[in-house]
Amino acid sequence: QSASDGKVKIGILNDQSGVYADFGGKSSVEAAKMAIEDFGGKVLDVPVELVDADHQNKPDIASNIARQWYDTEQVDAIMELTTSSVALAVQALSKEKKKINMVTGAATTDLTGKQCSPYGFHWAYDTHALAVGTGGALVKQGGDSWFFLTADYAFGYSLEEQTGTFVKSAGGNVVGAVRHPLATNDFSSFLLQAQSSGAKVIGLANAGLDTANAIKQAAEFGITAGGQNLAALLFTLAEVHGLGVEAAQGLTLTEGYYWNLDDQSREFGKRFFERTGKMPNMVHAGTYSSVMQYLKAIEKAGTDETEAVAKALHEMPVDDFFARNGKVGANGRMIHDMYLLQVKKPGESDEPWDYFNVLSTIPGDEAYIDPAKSGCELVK
Amino acid sequence: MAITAVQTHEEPRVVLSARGLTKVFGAFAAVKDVDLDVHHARVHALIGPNGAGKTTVFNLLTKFLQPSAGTISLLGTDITNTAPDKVARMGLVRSFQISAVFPHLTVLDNVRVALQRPNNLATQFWLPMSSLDRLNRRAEELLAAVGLADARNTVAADLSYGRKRVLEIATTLALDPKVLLLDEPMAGMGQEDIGTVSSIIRNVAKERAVLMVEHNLSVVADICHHVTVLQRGEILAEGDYATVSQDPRVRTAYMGTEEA
Amino acid sequence: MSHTTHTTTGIRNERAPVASFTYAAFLLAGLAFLLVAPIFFYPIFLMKLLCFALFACAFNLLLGYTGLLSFGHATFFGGAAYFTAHAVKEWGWTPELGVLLGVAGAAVLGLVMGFVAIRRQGIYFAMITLALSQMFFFFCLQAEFTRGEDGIQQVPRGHLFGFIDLNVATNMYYFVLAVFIIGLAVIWRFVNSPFGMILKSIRENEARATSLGYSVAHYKLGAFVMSAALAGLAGGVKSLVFQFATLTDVTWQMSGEVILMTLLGGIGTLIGPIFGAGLVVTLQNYLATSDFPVTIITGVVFMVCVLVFRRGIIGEFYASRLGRRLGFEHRQ
Amino acid sequence: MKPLLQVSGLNAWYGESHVLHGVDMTVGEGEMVTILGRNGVGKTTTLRTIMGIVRERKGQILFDGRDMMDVPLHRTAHAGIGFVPEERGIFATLTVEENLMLPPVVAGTGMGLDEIYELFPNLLERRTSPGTKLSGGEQQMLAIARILRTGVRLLVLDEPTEGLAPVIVQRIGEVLTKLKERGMTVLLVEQNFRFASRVADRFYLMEHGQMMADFPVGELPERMDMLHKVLGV
Amino acid sequence: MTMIFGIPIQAFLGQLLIGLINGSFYALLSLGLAVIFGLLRVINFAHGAQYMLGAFVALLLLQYFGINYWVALFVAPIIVGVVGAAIERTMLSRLYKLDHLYGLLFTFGLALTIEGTFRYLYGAAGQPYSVPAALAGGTNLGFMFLPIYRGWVVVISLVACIATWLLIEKTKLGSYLRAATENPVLVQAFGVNVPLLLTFTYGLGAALAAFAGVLAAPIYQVSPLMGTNIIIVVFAVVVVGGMGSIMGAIITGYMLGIAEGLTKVFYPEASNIVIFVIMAIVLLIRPAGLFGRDA
Ligand SMILES: Nc1ncnc2c1ncn2[C@@H]1O[C@H](COP(=O)(O)OP(=O)(O)OP(=O)(O)O)[C@@H](O)[C@H]1O
Ligand SMILES: Nc1ncnc2c1ncn2[C@@H]1O[C@H](COP(=O)(O)OP(=O)(O)OP(=O)(O)O)[C@@H](O)[C@H]1O
Ligand SMILES: [Mg+2]
Ligand SMILES: [Mg+2]
Repeated sequence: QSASDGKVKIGILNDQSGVYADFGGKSSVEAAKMAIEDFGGKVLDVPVELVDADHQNKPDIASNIARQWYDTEQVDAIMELTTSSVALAVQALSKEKKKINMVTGAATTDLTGKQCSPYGFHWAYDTHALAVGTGGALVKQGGDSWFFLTADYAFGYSLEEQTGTFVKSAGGNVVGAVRHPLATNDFSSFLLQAQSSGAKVIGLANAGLDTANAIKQAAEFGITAGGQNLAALLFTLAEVHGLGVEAAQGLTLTEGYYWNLDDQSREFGKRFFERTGKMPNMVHAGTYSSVMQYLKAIEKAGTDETEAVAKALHEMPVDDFFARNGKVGANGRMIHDMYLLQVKKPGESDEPWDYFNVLSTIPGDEAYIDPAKSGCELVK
Repeated sequence: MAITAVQTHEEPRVVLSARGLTKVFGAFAAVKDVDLDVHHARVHALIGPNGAGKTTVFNLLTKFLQPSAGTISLLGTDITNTAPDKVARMGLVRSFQISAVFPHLTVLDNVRVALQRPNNLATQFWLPMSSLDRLNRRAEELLAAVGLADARNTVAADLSYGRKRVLEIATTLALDPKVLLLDEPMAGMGQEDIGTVSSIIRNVAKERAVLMVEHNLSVVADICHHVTVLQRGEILAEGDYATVSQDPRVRTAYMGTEEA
Repeated sequence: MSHTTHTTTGIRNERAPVASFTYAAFLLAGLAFLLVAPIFFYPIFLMKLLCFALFACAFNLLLGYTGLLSFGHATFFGGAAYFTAHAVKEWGWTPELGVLLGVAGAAVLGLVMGFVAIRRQGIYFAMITLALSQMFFFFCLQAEFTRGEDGIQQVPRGHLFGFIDLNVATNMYYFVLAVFIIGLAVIWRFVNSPFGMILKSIRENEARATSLGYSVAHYKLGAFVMSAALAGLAGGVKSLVFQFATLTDVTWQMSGEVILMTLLGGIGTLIGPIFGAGLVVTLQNYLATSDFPVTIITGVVFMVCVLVFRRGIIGEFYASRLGRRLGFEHRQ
Repeated sequence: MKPLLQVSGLNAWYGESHVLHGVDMTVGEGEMVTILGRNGVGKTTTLRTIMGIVRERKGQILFDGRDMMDVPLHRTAHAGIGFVPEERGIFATLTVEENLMLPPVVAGTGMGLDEIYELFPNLLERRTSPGTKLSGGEQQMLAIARILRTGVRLLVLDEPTEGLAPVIVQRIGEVLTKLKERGMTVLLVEQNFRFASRVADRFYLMEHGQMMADFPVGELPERMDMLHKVLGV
Repeated sequence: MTMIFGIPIQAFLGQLLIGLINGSFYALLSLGLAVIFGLLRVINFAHGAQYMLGAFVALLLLQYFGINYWVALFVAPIIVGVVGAAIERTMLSRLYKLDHLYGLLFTFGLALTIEGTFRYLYGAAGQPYSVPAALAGGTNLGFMFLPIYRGWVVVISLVACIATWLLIEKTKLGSYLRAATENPVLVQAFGVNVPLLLTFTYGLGAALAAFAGVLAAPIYQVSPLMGTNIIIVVFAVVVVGGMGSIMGAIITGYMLGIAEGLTKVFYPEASNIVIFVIMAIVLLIRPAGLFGRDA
């Protein structure tokens, strides 16, 4: 038994020049390269090749490239897929073409819910896990009254709604919310409203620059100094680095990986740092992990044929520096532990990129939707 | 003597009239309480010193400006509150003091554009361009009449100033207006063109009313039946050229010592 | 009377017969090429290209022939994509009805946007359309039926007229090609019609056109709605080709792209935008897998085009020695 | 008389169209010269080329002995030439007074503001209103007045009487005569033959981008036949 | 507690003040746009990019040369202004004789290029720039906590706006600038070096944008994308004000900042489109804009 066409080819398709370029971007490609090298460069005695493309956040470009890869370039699997419109589009295509796709860059739970695919896998995080992590776990830490600053679009709503649910089920309450437009420059009006609500936690149900600006201005208006805590629902190491600990101190957030967690994760972090000049976030680490697992699955299946590899991926446990006690649900969701993290105070961090204290670990089964309840039709 | 030069075919009747026409710009009244009657088959001149308000009266009559007070009626219909393009469709067409052609269209196309509306060939986006060819004959007639036949395919921008003015008159005539308003049609024209245009105006006035602003007094004397003199926005004198030109107030305010 | 009147100032011939001949020859060759193209090229890529080419031509109808630079055409393109996708996916409409709904929707949007925007000219017009399309973007971002940043996914292509299966790639291709040709024919007729003539004259001298009795606003609005509807046609079909409709197509960057396509191909030339679209789409595809950052390249292409290459590919060709020998003329 | 402006073999183009075909002319110091000619023969172009506005040109232009061919447009005025264009060029966003004050003064010999207002009382009255809110004639006055302030030595006027009421035309005639008395040199393009014949010392007759004839005002009677033929006067 | 429109008067005043702060940025930016447009008839699409450049130059000056905020406030606009002037001289100036749309398209390309380059070099995530020590902290106004820095922004931008207005409306240079807008050839024939004037103008506009950028740096993240979103809003501001008018641009900037601020309280979902809605309404009622001269 061996690979069908004399090689195994993996495609990394993500945003390399747009707003999410830091979130995953070229560094994700680097992570995938590392995985292939670490695996030995070959599987089933055939070489493993890597291609990558910048989809510029346009689903049609992504879909075009994915088609071309599958149809004419013998690509066997596509990974990363930052931003949900692209991930959903490529997953639908992969399903049609019977090819494997593994998502680390997109957040929507639809990928393993209504729009799930037998060959699609969701690896690093999703909105549910973020909501459970930040919402549920933070209440246990004492943050039991919440006010949301929510980006006024579907992503924001679902974060707010899911987080609110966990806050309540953990015994907290939501005292209010204000919806701000996407790409707002100035948050002061909203922050004043949050301030006067008196909530202990201000939940930032937004992403990217919006979150960063909100955090920065919260510091300026003395909100954090006044005793309220900020909790960002989608924010990663890369962005904390951009914001600086000065402004971000005290912020809580949830990630699926932190480089300074233990020796294993530190080892990868250091190697990654040497190659890219920055420490990995969960998207980078997750991409490494997904590529690695994919190659292992091929080895186990003894072929790169899609059905067999997908079956192996579903069956194999995941245990690497990224995912401890990981397993893959029938809906394609890779279930692993998440971490509730808090940004250190400026004096506390003793080396560069050492930004977080781990507040708690959220077990995978709590963090992710039970596949049976995911709404995915593949789960009986 | 000048008047007898024109043959009138129809009875003169009022086609355009204004009552109490007033226009105030800020605190400055450019036109004050002007009454004006323009007759069919007559050439009516509006003269007066610079800044007297002649162009403003034109703008008011054609509704490019909204009067501050007063009423305007065209062919018995009140047009005081009508939009300018509507007024044009009702048959009141003007030329501009500063020349107005479609610079990148050929001379022929300039005229054809004007012919399209009266011939109901303006909104058809489903017909081919060649459907406009049936306008060619009329367009060429008009061009020939103003002496532009040789420039048929020249782009209007390439014409000299004087010939642009002539072209403008041709396009205006293409609309077959009932009332024609000409703002200094002879300005900047060479002597030979003045002759041509004078006779064109004289001709067209046989079947329509013409109101013109003109500083060239020999032209006024030559082709105008009736003269209104405006000064500081008000009517100073009215009558035929001979009467008006003898009025001492007109002489001091406008004509100076010059004879036509 | 001779065609060629020589004056000292300039000679503008009517288009010589040789031009219409070469034109026809080119057209036939192009058509023949498109008919067999799927054999040589990747069909989905061709379909995308045709959609964008039609979009660019629709845009050029407005810019090239009425001089109105709309910076909000993504609204019609992306809006129609949403309408079509929604009708087909949620209501189970047949593809042709879905596309027609997209066209109608785009026309209505065009009517509304046009009504506000044509009150100003030139650059103001551009800025107003930009602002209004930004409003529409925010609407799409928040509206329930667009599914936010996920987009409407897995849109079924369905059966054309109930019996031609569009899931078959060749069927889909010829459907797109037919739409493209119809769209182009409509544009060509529109431009070369009595109505088109009036549009041209309005662009030249608005006050004069008014004084000739044309209600300038209505003509402009007519052209705007027409252009919007055709852009909608392109957008609706595109949503079937890719089987999704997303926010990308309503962003102002998309409006910028269609301008680039038109500029690159040649503003005011009938087929220029097709080449422009082809180039941009190919470039984006190529850049996706190269190391060059896309925005920089796009920006530089824009600047270079405006500075030295203003007439666009086709415009430059018409103005070149060869082009003139073939009898084309081009006005800047 | 010492020549102030000497033009020889002047050619000029608008893009591909060749408009001036070797214009030769001289304007003496303190002289008033008028160019006559039918529409489109290139009178305006001659003036614009001398000013340096039309830059596709060949030939020689000497002003006060100085070669003007390589002088950039914005230095022409400083050399002492002032221009009143055919289309007047009044600035809409500037008030009448700002319009008046706009051209930089190039020599101390110009008129004062009071003197100008005395000459053109209309302008005084509408001093603070925006330039283009003036009537056509008022604009023409402003365009001439504007240059008188700067103290140029050669005044280049393109059809200054176009669209003016006869009284104003007379007044402009008087102004020009007065200016001449002060030693100002004037180069004029005029369609209004009656006006031109009253003020000018010498005439050039232009046809097809060249100067056809050149004669002083005294020879006017015997030239009338030719003028009639060429100009239709 | 006194209520106004259903919210406490304190909160109302607070939001009003915040609106004013926002308005300061709109005013500065639309002023620069209006200056460039008014005199060059170019819609400077790169205005957002130049705003971003201002912030970045301040940041880089700090990072590489240790130059502080106060110096950067003057040096960064000068640098950006000079760069702008160079671009005008070498490229933009070739476009004046063409349709104005080409200017818009050129600056659009310029904006893409500048933003793309910075995104390529510095990534899309923002970078921090701290508030200068002298302006750190805040005061309690009773109805709200006002960061001192924001107060400073309001004051200094007002000063900059008035100074620019005086320069253009009340000086000889200003009258050259305005005249050159209408008929550059003639102004040049009068003996004014118009090309130089235009270069200066573009530099001035770019410098104003950069000035706003430096002011913004301590408040927002210094990010390559910071200009992209604001520029479209500023376009709308300028349309509302009427482009011909410098003073109109300033006043409208402040007014719309406040309108937006208040919307954030009463109906936050609409706060990003409120300016566009106002624009549409103004256009329907007064097509020339609130202060526009040409209809
Ligand atoms: N839009 C306006 N705003 C303010 N004042 C104006 C406006 N239009 C014209 N005026 C003023 O109204 C007066 C009349 O101007 P108008 O153009 O009607 O004069 P005219 O009789 O046509 O003069 P001319 O023979 O010189 O063309 C002038 O004093 C002019 O300054
Ligand atoms: N900008 C231009 N581009 C091309 N051709 C032009 C341009 N301006 C003038 N011409 C042409 O150059 C020739 C001379 O024009 P010019 O304006 O000098 O004539 P003129 O003698 O002043 O006529 P008029 O008495 O009508 O003002 C004309 O044939 C005219 O069509
Ligand atoms: Mg007038
Ligand atoms: Mg002339």
